[in-house]
Amino acid sequence: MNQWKNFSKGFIRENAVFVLFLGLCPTLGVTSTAINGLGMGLATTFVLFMSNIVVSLIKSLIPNKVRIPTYIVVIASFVTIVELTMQAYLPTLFEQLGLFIPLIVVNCVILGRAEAFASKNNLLTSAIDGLGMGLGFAFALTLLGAVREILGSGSLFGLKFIAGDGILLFILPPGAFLALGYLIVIMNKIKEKTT
Amino acid sequence: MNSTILITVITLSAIGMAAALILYFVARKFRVHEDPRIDEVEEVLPAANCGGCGYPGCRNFAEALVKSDSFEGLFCPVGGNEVMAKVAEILGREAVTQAPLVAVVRCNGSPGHRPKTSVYDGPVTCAIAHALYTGESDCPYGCLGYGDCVEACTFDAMYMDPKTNLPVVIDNKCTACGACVEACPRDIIELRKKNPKDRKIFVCCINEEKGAVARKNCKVACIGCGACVKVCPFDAITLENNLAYIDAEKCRLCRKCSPVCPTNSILEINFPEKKMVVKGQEKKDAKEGSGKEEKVAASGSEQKESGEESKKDKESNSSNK
Amino acid sequence: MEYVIIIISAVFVNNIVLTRFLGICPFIGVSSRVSTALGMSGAVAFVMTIATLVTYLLQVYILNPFGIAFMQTITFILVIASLVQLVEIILKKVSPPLYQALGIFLPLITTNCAILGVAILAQQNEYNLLESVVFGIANAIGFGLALILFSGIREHLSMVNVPKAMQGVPIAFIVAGLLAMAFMGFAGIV
Amino acid sequence: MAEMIEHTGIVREIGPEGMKVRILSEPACSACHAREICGSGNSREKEITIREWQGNFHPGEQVQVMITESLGLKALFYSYILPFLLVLLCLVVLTAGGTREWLAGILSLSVLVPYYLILYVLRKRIDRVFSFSVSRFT
Amino acid sequence: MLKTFAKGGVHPPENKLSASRPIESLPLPQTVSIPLSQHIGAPPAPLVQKNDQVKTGQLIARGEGFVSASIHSSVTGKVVKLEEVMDAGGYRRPAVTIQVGEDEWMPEIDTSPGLIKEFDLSGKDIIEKVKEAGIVGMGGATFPSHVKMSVPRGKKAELLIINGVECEPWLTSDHRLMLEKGEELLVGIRLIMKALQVEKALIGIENNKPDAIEHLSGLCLGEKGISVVPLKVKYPQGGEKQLIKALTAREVPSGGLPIDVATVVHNVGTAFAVYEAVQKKKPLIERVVTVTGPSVKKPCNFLVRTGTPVSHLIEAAGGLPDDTGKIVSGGPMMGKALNSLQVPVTKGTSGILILPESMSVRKPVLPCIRCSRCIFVCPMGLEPYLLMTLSEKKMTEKMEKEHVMDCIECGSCSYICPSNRPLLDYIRLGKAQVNQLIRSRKK
Amino acid sequence: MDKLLRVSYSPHIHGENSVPRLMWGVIASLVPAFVLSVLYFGLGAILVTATSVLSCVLFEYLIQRFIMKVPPTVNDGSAVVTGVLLAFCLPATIPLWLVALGALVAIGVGKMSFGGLGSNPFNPALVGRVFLFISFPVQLTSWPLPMGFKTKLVDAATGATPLGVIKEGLLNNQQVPPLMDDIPSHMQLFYGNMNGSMGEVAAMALLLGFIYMVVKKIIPPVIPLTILGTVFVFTGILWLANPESNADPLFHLLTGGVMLGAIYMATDYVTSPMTKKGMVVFGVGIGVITVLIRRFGSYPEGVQFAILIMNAFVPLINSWFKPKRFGEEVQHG
Amino acid sequence: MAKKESTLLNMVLTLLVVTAVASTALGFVYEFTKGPIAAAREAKRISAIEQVLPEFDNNPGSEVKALAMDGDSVYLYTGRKDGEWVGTAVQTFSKQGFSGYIWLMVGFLPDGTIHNIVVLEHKETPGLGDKMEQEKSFDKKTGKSWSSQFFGKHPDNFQLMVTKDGGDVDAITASTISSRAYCDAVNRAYQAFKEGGNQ
Ligand SMILES: Cc1cc2nc3c(=O)[nH]c(=O)nc-3n(C[C@H](O)[C@H](O)[C@H](O)COP(=O)(O)O)c2cc1C
Ligand SMILES: Cc1cc2nc3c(=O)[nH]c(=O)nc-3n(C[C@H](O)[C@H](O)[C@H](O)COP(=O)(O)O)c2cc1C
Ligand SMILES: Cc1cc2nc3c(=O)[nH]c(=O)nc-3n(C[C@H](O)[C@H](O)[C@H](O)COP(=O)(O)O)c2cc1C
Ligand SMILES: Cc1cc2nc3c(=O)[nH]c(=O)nc-3n(C[C@H](O)[C@H](O)[C@H](O)CO)c2cc1C
Ligand code: SF4
Ligand code: SF4
Ligand code: SF4
Ligand code: SF4
Ligand code: FES
Repeated sequence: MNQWKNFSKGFIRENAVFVLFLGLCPTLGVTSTAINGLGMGLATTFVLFMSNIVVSLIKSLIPNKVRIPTYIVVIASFVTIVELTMQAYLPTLFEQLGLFIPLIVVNCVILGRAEAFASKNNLLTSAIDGLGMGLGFAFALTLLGAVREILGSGSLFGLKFIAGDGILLFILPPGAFLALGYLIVIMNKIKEKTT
Repeated sequence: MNSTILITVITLSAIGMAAALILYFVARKFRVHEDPRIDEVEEVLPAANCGGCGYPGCRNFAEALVKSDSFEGLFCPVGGNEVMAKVAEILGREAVTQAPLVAVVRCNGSPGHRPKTSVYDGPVTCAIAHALYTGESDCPYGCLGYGDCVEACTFDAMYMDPKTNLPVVIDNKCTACGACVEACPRDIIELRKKNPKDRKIFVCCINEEKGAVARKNCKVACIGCGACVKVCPFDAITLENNLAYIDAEKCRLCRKCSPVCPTNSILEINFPEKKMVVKGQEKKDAKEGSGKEEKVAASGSEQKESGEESKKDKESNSSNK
Repeated sequence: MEYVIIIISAVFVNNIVLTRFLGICPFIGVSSRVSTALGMSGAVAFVMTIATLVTYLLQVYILNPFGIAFMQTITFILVIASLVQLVEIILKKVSPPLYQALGIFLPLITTNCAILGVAILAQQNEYNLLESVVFGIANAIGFGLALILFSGIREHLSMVNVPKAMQGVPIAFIVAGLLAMAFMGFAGIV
Repeated sequence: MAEMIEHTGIVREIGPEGMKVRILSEPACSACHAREICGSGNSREKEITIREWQGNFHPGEQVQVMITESLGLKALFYSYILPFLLVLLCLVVLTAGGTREWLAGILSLSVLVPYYLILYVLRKRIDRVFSFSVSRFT
Repeated sequence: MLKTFAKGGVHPPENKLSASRPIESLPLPQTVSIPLSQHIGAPPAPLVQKNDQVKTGQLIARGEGFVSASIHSSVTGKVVKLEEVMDAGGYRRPAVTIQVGEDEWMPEIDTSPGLIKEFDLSGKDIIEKVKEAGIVGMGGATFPSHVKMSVPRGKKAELLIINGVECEPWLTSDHRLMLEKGEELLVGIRLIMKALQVEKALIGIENNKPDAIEHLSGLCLGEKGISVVPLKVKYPQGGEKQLIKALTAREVPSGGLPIDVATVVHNVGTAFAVYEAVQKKKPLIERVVTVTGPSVKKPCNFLVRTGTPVSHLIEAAGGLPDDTGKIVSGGPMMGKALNSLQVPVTKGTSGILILPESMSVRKPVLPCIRCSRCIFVCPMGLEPYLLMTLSEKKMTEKMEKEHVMDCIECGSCSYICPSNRPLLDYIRLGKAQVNQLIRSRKK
Repeated sequence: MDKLLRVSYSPHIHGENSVPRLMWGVIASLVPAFVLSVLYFGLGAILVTATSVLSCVLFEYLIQRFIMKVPPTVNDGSAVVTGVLLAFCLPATIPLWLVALGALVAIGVGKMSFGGLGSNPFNPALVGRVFLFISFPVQLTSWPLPMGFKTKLVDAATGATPLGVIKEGLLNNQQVPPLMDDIPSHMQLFYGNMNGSMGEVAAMALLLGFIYMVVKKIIPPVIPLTILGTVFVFTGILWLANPESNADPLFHLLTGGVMLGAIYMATDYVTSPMTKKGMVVFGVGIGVITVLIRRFGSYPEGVQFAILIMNAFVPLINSWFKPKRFGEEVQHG
Repeated sequence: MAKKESTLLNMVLTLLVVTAVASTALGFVYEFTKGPIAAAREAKRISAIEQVLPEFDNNPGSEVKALAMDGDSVYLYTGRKDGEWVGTAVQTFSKQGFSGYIWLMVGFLPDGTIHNIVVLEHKETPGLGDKMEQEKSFDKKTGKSWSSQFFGKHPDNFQLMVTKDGGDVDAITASTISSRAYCDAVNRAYQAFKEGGNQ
């Protein structure tokens, strides 16, 4: 497989959020600002990348029937690692993301990739797939975060560019749904145009 | 070793083991091992999820293909033989080929041919107009022209020709899924065998009324005179209920029938102009035919107004030269 | 009173789907059948109760005393995943027709995300055992409420001509957004 | 006519125990790669045994399996709601009675054991209640 | 408070222009085409052949089977064609076309004007005579009347209801009949009562026909068991279920027949036809037809022989107005639009309504705004907006569950809808789909 | 015959009602309220209403024309109604760009995303209004004093609405009876002499509009009556139980958006139930939620949320409360 | 797909190995991050105390006094420089916020004057109530935040109530409720300070 294609598919064509509609809970839950979205996205990317590597490495050693539990353990371990390191070195971000860091475990994207991709492909391909899908996920989260932040508080990555407040609704829960809804429509249009 | 690590290892191993055992049993109980070939088969299916195969989705069809021992009754009309061959390859089986079909509209009652006798003022759907009355002409068999068939086609393979007010099938887009056949309340559309270069000869009428009545209502109606039946060298034409029908299986595209039809209701489509073909054949026929030929061509092109079709016409013409 | 507050808060004010964003996948994917929504919240209530119960015991009597609370995520997910499936195995063994009937009736088996989320939230809120369980139930109800309302609206939408570009997931999100907006009216009620 | 819940399936075999029908996953789910672990899909294969039916079916045929909505709700009640209520009740009673928390927790969980035992004992009767009907796929 | 049915209904402008015009006999046309299927049920086979000479009232097709009706020649003359002619839907149906000659009636028919009150026939004989005369319901449904008079075993009729409601706007044929043939009508009612073995009959008449109410009430004074009940004007009071509800407060159960609540409903025209058939031995070969419309020069009530082409009636009413857009056979709410003037009058034709272009163009359809008006006016308690959508989306089973088959096709919903939605069009389509489904299930 | 006849199914005649006619009827009934609001709030009322209506119509036109690519249907009048009602629940001094934004959300999100007239599950005007309320609480809670044409367009003297005064007081552990002294009398409330959004202040004018619509058979009176009745009864019970911390029921009826909401917003055909039974349930629901929010929630006013929440229930109500079918139960009279 | 046959033994072994490896790794990561996590947690409180008190050189975290008030606890941290009391930081709360608890750290000078206030935690609406956080309402021109009005005031002669209720505090625009809660929390801190803050 063309590795570049393999890597880039996660951004638009097979984007986990906009196209496959996976991992929606964190997508909505943490994207009140772009930086949160990016943080969450990168954390997920890390887990996805690492677990894809590990799964791909050990795939031939795992008896078929304990596949899923093994994957869960692997993924959960990486999640815990992320959790602990974030807590230690990025405490503010950790607080913002809160519940959704442990919930990376159940993010369908990760297990789905492990099961459907890494368990069938070689190390490099799996790693690149993990990286691509993860960064695509991060891209989606950052984009949504950016949109919400720009509309909601008139700033981007914390830099304010309008005086006063934005449209508050967008940083509140309803805004997450609305912004994502319209983003999906726009992304669909883009996808249609490009393919 | 550090005690926390020890406890960690012990607890997690314990929990992990317990969980794993449970999950193991679950796996054994539930996860009927999915045949990986299902995925492969699904890959080659067109993913149109149109239901043309009779299954709710392509994946379900893939499952059915893998699970069943033969291909009997299993055919993807959208992918056609090509796809079925691929599937057969994956499954290591003999492919069944099915002659490719294409939808054909068997009515040529454009306003020029079929006088309008009333104005329909109800909802724009053939189903309702059909239930209400004969439609805007007096032909109770003819196309109503409200495009239920076009609406039903999920492949954009049909459109209503604004000039003739008749639906047109774009041959290379049509997958023979049969949705239009289902949709037409008058059973005008038929799935017919696809011939090379999309050539077709068929009786473009389904009117079963007596000749005089039929003719009064539509100039290009089949009046059941039987001339074509007599002229067909292959016994491909049958006459029933005042209506001729060309059996596509038997028809060899010899084009003898269409010139003899007094109402021009036999259409030839995508054939090169008569002269070319005729050259090597009986000269007499050519001479006779030349009088009617224009008409035939006219009615043919009238139905196939689309640019695509006429382009094709040209192509096949030039290639024949 | 404590319990009433937990319930009202979880159902209306901090609805699990509409403001906490958990269990979005089933919310988006589930059918437009009201009874299915009811069924899902019933099943989720059971699973959540059991899950919060077990994870509570695990956390308070194993993880905390041994000082390995950081193992929360990994142990919880293992326990929850296996519990849910254990219930299924048992059901299938105990009464196959019952199990089969459920199989047709409910599209769900687990909504891991919501169950893990609620189990962790119960810990974060430092609820005691009973409160944790009530919290679980309340969230199941909240989940059901959102789902039922949504199934109704979905049915309505299947009857009107939603623009093609909006159909499916986008419109579901718009509805969820407007629903969440309406639910903001409950702010401060507890 | 009672509300019916329908599901598409394929007849797998017809044997002495009845007709076994494999339930197909929803088209939307079937195309998704994450279905194996996704909570909400019909990821797992399910097989339904039908004991009584009318008409001729043959293996490989596509059918609709149906139960009434009320039967579905009843199944839900026996498999989830009732045990749930039992656990809750037990928990409330025990905590109110001052039992220590961990004990109360474990005891109320263990209520499920006799519950499922009873279900097991009664399975014949339950079997009779839950019957499915099939019809040809239209 | 006047009686009426409980739920729904509309009140379109009445426009009974021809109410004061006495019934005139229409001169015979040159040819008549008598369709062989003028009723619900199987069409009978013709007994005559081409070039046969027939007399007025002669049997030309015998109704075979129970639900069928005989057809008689309405004129004297020569059979010129046994071919299909266009029916009101444009479809060709078998018919007997007769070149009209000197009007010569079958000898046994009593053509004298005198009123014959007395009869001593048994119920069975009456039904037999009704059947022989080819009488079908003249209220529009053209259901063979003898069937309705033969109460099925296990059921009992208690009450005969005579439908003099004529709730359709514009139409006045029943109204005139009640005014001009009141006495004959009452004899007819007595005959039907005898056939049904009931003691009581009610004549329901809407309050916009005070003269008819007064006239018939007067006549009824001497009649035991027959009384006239004035009703509030509300469409579709003439629908038998609504009429029964209005008069007796009984509700015919969903999917049931009037006989399920021990009643039988007949139209006044039917009762009059029964009188003529039994007392005068005259088969059903003519009926009263209203020809009317806003631009019609001379709105009239004609006594017309069956088979007469509609164009002949229109000529007699002053010719086709220039602004004609639509011609309706029957009333504006339930009638059928004609696509040709050559369509013959049949036993069920109660009126010819000529609508100008301005009234006949349907307005553009807007989306349903869920205003509930269709629900409020539906006399059957259905949800037309929902049924239409279901029909559009081909959700046949759901439609069945929503009781689409209960719809009596009164058109109140389409009439009222502010979005001009063609509700009834789609509901009819839906009913056909459901019918198919039911039939396929029986297979 | 040369002229072709028209053919269609029956019925061949049609009643007089049409969507534009109904919509313009609603608008006509809103005239008294508009006149009063101009009297109270001056030029601002005119500007806000005009902006709102124009933006609604414009956005609907643009969206239909350029995004959905369907023939625009702005002349059915529904966008005008949305515009007027959106304006009526805004303060008269609100910046006009906010009005336009609200209109965009009302039409774009609330209506057109679902396919336009008849498809939207939530009341568009309220979607716009709640969107603004949540996004710009400062501007949306700055209520000008009713000073007629003396009302300044910006930086007008503002004050809390009567409901706001009560809520504030209660949160501050004050009691209701003394708070009532700061509030205009019931009679004044009835005339609309109070702080509030421009259309909702004058109960009198709204009732007039209500009567007009009922007489003209534009709406059945069920929904408004049940809402007002429920609010009256529920607040009445609270008041009788504890007059110290609850205002009297009449006060609750006359203040805030209850009148406007009950008469115009809850009656929107598209977003309200289809049967009388359903309407009663809907109305009671709105009444109860309104009072709950007013009394126990953070916001002084709850009608807007109550209506939106009940809008979400409408599809369920519609499938649970069917009209009674003829012949459903055998009736032997 | 991994086509390894499953036997009970290899399954159990696999899982054992996987969990063991995983947990060992986690244990090490935990050990490694334990310190930084604790430090990060502490840092937040310390930095708050540092912000609200004048310079000090002791560890206020070691001199904590907890007072039960209104159903929750208020904590007092004493700050000293060269052994001398320079002020007390009071970790206080209010339940009257627009949405739930508000936690503040209020620094008092020994005489009871408010030195500075930091918001520790709150759930008020972004853009409204959250202006109580200094950085959210910081005005570059004046160099002041909304909470600046409290600094240097003594609660005995500065009415800790919003002006609407007759106090001296100008409420945050459109957030009277949050402002009121803020005052309530500061008030509580002052009560606590009076009760237990004096050395
Ligand atoms: C199959 C069938 C059987 C009927 N049997 C009876 C009957 O036994 N008694 C009766 O009074 N009417 C009977 N009817 C006639 C109906 O009651 C009714 O008059 C007819 O369908 C037309 O009524 P309408 O014009 O109101 O639609 C029957 C109709 C049908 C279709
Ligand atoms: C909507 C509707 C309106 C009707 N209006 C009348 C009417 O005005 N007068 C009438 O005689 N029959 C009317 N009918 C027909 C009656 O339902 C019924 O068929 C008839 O009265 C039975 O009598 P018949 O069999 O003698 O025709 C109407 C039917 C329907 C469905
Ligand atoms: C979405 C939203 C969020 C709000 N958040 C707060 C808040 O955080 N703090 C607050 O005091 N008021 C909040 N409010 C309440 C209003 O601003 C309320 O009108 C105000 O507290 C009282 O008005 P006043 O401060 O101008 O007197 C909020 C209102 C809305 C609509
Ligand atoms: C009685 C009545 C009330 C209406 N109320 C509203 C309303 O509150 N908000 C609104 O946006 N449109 C209202 N409309 C207009 C229209 O129905 C609305 O824009 C639709 O919801 C758009 O689909 C109303 C229309 C009528 C006839
Ligand atoms: S609907 Fe008809 S035209 Fe379209 S693809 Fe199917 S068969 Fe061909
Ligand atoms: S072919 Fe049939 S469906 Fe298509 S337009 Fe003609 S009548 Fe309608
Ligand atoms: S649904 Fe049928 S019965 Fe009801 S109003 Fe419409 S046409 Fe009449
Ligand atoms: S009357 Fe028309 S607009 Fe009103 S609900 Fe019925 S179909 Fe819809
Ligand atoms: S349910 Fe939460 S991510 Fe799927």
